Amino acid sequence: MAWFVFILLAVLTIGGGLGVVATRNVVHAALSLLVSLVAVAGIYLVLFAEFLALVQVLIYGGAIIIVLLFAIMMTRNDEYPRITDNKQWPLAAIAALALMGILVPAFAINSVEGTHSQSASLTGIGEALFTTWAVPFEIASLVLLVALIGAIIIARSDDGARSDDAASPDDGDN
Amino acid sequence: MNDFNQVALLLLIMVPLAGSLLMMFMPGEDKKEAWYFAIFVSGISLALSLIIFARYDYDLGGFQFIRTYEWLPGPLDINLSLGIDGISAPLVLLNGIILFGGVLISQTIKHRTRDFFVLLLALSAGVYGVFAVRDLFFLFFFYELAVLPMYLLIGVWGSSTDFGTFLRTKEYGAMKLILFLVAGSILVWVGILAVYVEAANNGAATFSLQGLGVLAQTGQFDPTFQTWVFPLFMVGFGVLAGLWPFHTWSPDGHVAAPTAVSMLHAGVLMKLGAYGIIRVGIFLLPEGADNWMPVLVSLGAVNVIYGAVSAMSQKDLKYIIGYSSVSHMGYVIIGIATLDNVGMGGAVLQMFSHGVMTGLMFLLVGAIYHQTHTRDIMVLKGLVGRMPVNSFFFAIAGLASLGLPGLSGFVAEFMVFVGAFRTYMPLAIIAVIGAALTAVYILRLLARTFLGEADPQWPDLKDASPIEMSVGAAFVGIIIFVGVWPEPLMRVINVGVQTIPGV
Amino acid sequence: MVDLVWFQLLSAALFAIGIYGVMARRSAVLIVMSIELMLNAVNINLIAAASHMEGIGSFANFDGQLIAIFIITVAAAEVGLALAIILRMFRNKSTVNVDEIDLMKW
Amino acid sequence: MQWAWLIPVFCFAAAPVIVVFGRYLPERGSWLSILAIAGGFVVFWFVLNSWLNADVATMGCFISENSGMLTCDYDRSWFNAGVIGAVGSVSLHWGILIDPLTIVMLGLVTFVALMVQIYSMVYMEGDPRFGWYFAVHSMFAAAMLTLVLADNFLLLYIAWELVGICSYLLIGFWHERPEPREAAKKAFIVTRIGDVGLLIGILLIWRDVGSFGMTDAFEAVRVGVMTHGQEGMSQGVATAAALLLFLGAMGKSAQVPFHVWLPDAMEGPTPVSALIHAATMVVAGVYLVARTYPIFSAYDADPLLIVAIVGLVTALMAASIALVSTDLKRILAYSTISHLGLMMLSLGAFGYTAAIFHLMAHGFSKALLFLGAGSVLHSTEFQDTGEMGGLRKVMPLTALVFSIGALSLGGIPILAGFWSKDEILLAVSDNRNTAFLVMALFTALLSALYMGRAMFIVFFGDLKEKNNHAHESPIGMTMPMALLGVLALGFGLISFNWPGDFGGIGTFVFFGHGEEFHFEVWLGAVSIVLAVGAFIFAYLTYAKRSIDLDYARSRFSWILNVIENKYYFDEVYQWTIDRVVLGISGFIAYFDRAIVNDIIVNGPADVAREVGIKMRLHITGHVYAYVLGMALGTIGLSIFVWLRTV
Repeated sequence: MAWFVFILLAVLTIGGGLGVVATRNVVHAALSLLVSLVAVAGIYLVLFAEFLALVQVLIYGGAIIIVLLFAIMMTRNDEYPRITDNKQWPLAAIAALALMGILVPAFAINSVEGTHSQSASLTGIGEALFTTWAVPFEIASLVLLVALIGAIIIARSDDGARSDDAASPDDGDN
Repeated sequence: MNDFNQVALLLLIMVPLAGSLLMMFMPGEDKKEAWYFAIFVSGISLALSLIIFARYDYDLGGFQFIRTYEWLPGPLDINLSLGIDGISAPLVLLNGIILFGGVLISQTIKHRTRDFFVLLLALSAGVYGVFAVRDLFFLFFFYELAVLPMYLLIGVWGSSTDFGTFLRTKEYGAMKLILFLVAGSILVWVGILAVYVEAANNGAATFSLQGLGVLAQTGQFDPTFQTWVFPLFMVGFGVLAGLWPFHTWSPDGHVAAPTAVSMLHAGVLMKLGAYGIIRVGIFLLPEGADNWMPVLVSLGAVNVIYGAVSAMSQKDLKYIIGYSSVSHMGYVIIGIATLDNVGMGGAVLQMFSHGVMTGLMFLLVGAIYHQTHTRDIMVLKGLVGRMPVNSFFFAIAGLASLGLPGLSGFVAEFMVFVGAFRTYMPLAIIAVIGAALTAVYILRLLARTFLGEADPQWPDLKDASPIEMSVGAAFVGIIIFVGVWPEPLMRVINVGVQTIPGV
Repeated sequence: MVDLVWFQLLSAALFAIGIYGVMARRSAVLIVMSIELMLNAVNINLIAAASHMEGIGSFANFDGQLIAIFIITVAAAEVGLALAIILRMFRNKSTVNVDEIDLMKW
Repeated sequence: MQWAWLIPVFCFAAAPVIVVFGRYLPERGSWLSILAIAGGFVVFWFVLNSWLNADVATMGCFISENSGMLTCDYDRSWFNAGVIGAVGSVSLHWGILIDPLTIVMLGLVTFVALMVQIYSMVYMEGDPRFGWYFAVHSMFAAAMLTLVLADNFLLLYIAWELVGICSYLLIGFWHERPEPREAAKKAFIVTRIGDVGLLIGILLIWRDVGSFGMTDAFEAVRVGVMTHGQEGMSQGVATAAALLLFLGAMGKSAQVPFHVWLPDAMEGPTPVSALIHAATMVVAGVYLVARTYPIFSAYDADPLLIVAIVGLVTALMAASIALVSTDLKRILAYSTISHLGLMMLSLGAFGYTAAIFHLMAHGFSKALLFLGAGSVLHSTEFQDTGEMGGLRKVMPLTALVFSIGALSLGGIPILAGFWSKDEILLAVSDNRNTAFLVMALFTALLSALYMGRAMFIVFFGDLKEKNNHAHESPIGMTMPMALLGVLALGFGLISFNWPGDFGGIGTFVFFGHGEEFHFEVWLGAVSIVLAVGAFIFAYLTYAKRSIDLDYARSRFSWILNVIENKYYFDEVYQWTIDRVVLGISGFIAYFDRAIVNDIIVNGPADVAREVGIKMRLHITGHVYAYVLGMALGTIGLSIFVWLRTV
């Protein structure tokens, strides 16, 4: 039974990933990304990491995809929605395959058989988070804060009133 | 006065260095004040070098005025150990004379005078340092201090000349000079490190020449190591000494340099290279020196002939003198390469006498250029009519450089020939022929530019100014004194040359 | 049970797709998406490894998952910033195509 | 005798004093210079007197085994290179050597210099650089005297160079005009080439003998000869050294290949030519060969054969040119070269005494002739013999004195020239084969011919109207000429062996052993006939114009113009200088600038710049290109690591 679910989810993830990479339409790409991320959450469930799956769906599904869509909306220009690859794509494909060629044998050769995944108790995670991993936890919160402020400053339009007509191409004065 | 001996050498180096640092705080715009202060500082340094030369006890010989200041004891064992012997004493005196003469005649520098003298004094402090220090690290340190100001001195205060077919801007001259000298010093630095490591392997890890000298004497450095490392020093210092294939920077540097810098460059800087070969190359690596001497001697002979012949068809006064110093440095190199105490003594005397001679020539060419603004011998004619004293001094310097007996050039060249005849006869014959060639271009220069009726082109040529006349007279006096009675100088040089291993 | 190897292969595949996406896509937004893919690939690998290892006492297999959590937080921060930069880029050059942004050209 | 070194020191001291204080001294220092040389002349008499009554016992004197003459050597250390006593250290000495050869030369130089300086007091009147002339004149005299006195090769070489530089300054005295400048430069460079040979010879001897002293060198040669080259100087070295020294002598004494500078040196003032190019400097070469005769005559003396040949060729060639040249001073210059050739020939033919005797006789007569030419030039302002004629009516005394000199060098009996030339012919007939003798007689004939020609053209024949304003030269010029005339007349007499202990010049100056004077009757007769015949022929053709030479000129026209162009030596030298020497130096200068400088030096700089330009192309600015680079990098790295681990 687990095999079947795993195969299904794996196919979904790879399909979503290919979708992001191959579609002509930006919004389709965003949606296929959503599909892929949800499939990944499923895989976490197969691995009995329920909390992670929850977090995955919540943050990726909920927040990041939405922000991406906003970004797509704000950067619409004349050639939207048709987007193409740049002239380097064959080389990129070869490089990606080469990388696969390296990773797959690496994993295959020294694979560990006979293990099985067990579930990890939520209390254990919470406890570990606030004892051994307390410092990284604090630093992570700092990172988020910095990212937040940075994003605001960068994205702030200089003269406030002009942000309504973002699409006009001649608005390159700032 | 024994404690004066202790502190003499440190004073010798520190006076010009401190002088140049102090001058930085002086207000820049006043021309005369900077010049007066520079004269004051160089006067003290000349007095110091005279006293040191006088107090050098030639019967005792060896290193005197020894004083060691701890700097980095530890495993590196680098300390500022000062001391001069028979070879460096006359060269210290030479540097004092040329510096004082150079500073005196550079009152014509109008543009940023203060900085000019700051750099000049720093340069001469470096030269004093190289001659007075007995530690490899500090020798290299002062060697760099002596070489680097040249770039700014030529680049800022130099003069570009257009020769029609090719252009020699001062930037080109300065850049080429520095690139050559730094390349040479890199080779030297590699050599120094090699010697240090080899010394470390043999137990006595030290930078001090004295310590390394003991190692060299007792044969601790194995011959193959020496034969590999000696060419590093030979070529590294040879670049500065104007060794044949690496000589092209010197004439170009001369053409672009202002008078005082040319005087110091040809008068003292080129001797640094030759001194380096003796002090570091031959002292530390005697066997290495022996195997490489035939190469050095033949290069020296090429230097002599090549310099003389190419000087013959030059059109610019400074080019002719530049190539003639390349040719005269050839004698020094041959003298060193003979490893024979008469030849080596001749080489050191030639360094001294050539320094004074070329210094005088550049002084006079500077005076001529200052008034006529051209150095092309095709244009200059009949200067004796309006500049009799100047022409007389130039004639003396020219005749000294062509080796007229009774002047210092002859004594030095004769000793080099005597030494060379004993060791490499055929090359000595080539060097003697080179001496004859010198006569051709010197006389061609004298006859063309100085003799003949006064040239209407410059009606108002004034003769040498009182300062130039006094400095010129002093230099001529030295040339004649050393030529007629070289004994006081030779006593000191003989003792110094005696201590060189393998002589 | 599904062996660890398969999860690793899956993450390798996803990672390769992500790399291709970054190198091949012209629009900056898609590049950010591909980066998200790559990060998720890493997460899968981590969590798979964590859950397949026998724990030593109770703390054993949490490290993988905890690191995954931190990766997710960083990824979130990174997306925020990346899109802010893309916005600024769009404002300046009114285009999002990466191959037209070559100000650093020699 | 030890004070002989005072002679040069007087003049050395006078020179700088004149230069510095010339303006304040009376007559701008000329008196000081004359006083100095007069003092030298007086000391010479003391030296002669003290040498005559010196013997082996006196301090520093010994009979030298080589020359057999009593020589006294006084030596003082100059400076030493290398600590005394250390191996390979050399100590260099000043020193003087007095022997008959030196005394004879001292007498000649001091006397002629004195006469010429008095003469030039008047001749150079009103010249702007009057003081400088006398300063260099006394410097020259000092250098020449040091050369004659020197006892070691080093001092000889120093004096040799100083003489060269003084002749450069004197020839180029009127340096406003370009000709004197070029002539001076040519003189110095040609003699300098000879000096190179001399220096190499000296160093060669030093290398073999170990010291610069002449007595040591002669000793080494003598030992070498005795032991057939085992120790002392071997034959090879001796011959090589002799030839190199002869090279130096050829440069100074204007022998064939190096003679081109002497005729051009006539650009200098005439008194200069009288002193330098007649009596003193040019004979320095002959003096050098005479002084180092032991080295020349060691082993089978083949260097002397070369000396003889060179001397003969020079004598013949110069005599022929003198016969056709029109400028009075050029005639005298070529006649000097010819007579120098004769002296070398006589040295080459073991005629040591004859050579020195002829050197003296020629010195006095030629100085006399030059002073005569000077007074002619002084009053008529031109040198070309074509302009002159019948000057004896206007300048009787000069004419008389000039004729004495001409007759003496022509070889007319009772005059000095005859005896010395006769001695040379005697030596040549004894020691060399007859071809030499015939050619020597032919040269004697030619010299009589051109002397007669010069005399008759200038002073006989009809006086041209433009010369009638010419006046006899003042007493200051005629008095020295008269004195020299007396000597030219009476000097021959010292060759006989007079009663008392003086047995003729042969017993005074000799090499090996002195021999009395004996007169070879047939040789004397032949030379008298030749000389008198030549003079009569000259009288007929040039004074009376009865024999015209047009026919002869047309027949031998091509020989004539070869001789007239001085055998094209000047053209050949000029061609080699322009093509070869300047060509090479031009090429090397170009080579130095173009190859060594632009390629070897600037080359790497340009290469570095090119590489720099190519390298920066990979910065394309596109982000994805960099990511590709990174990806490929990681792949490569991992493969590399994987390969190393497997």
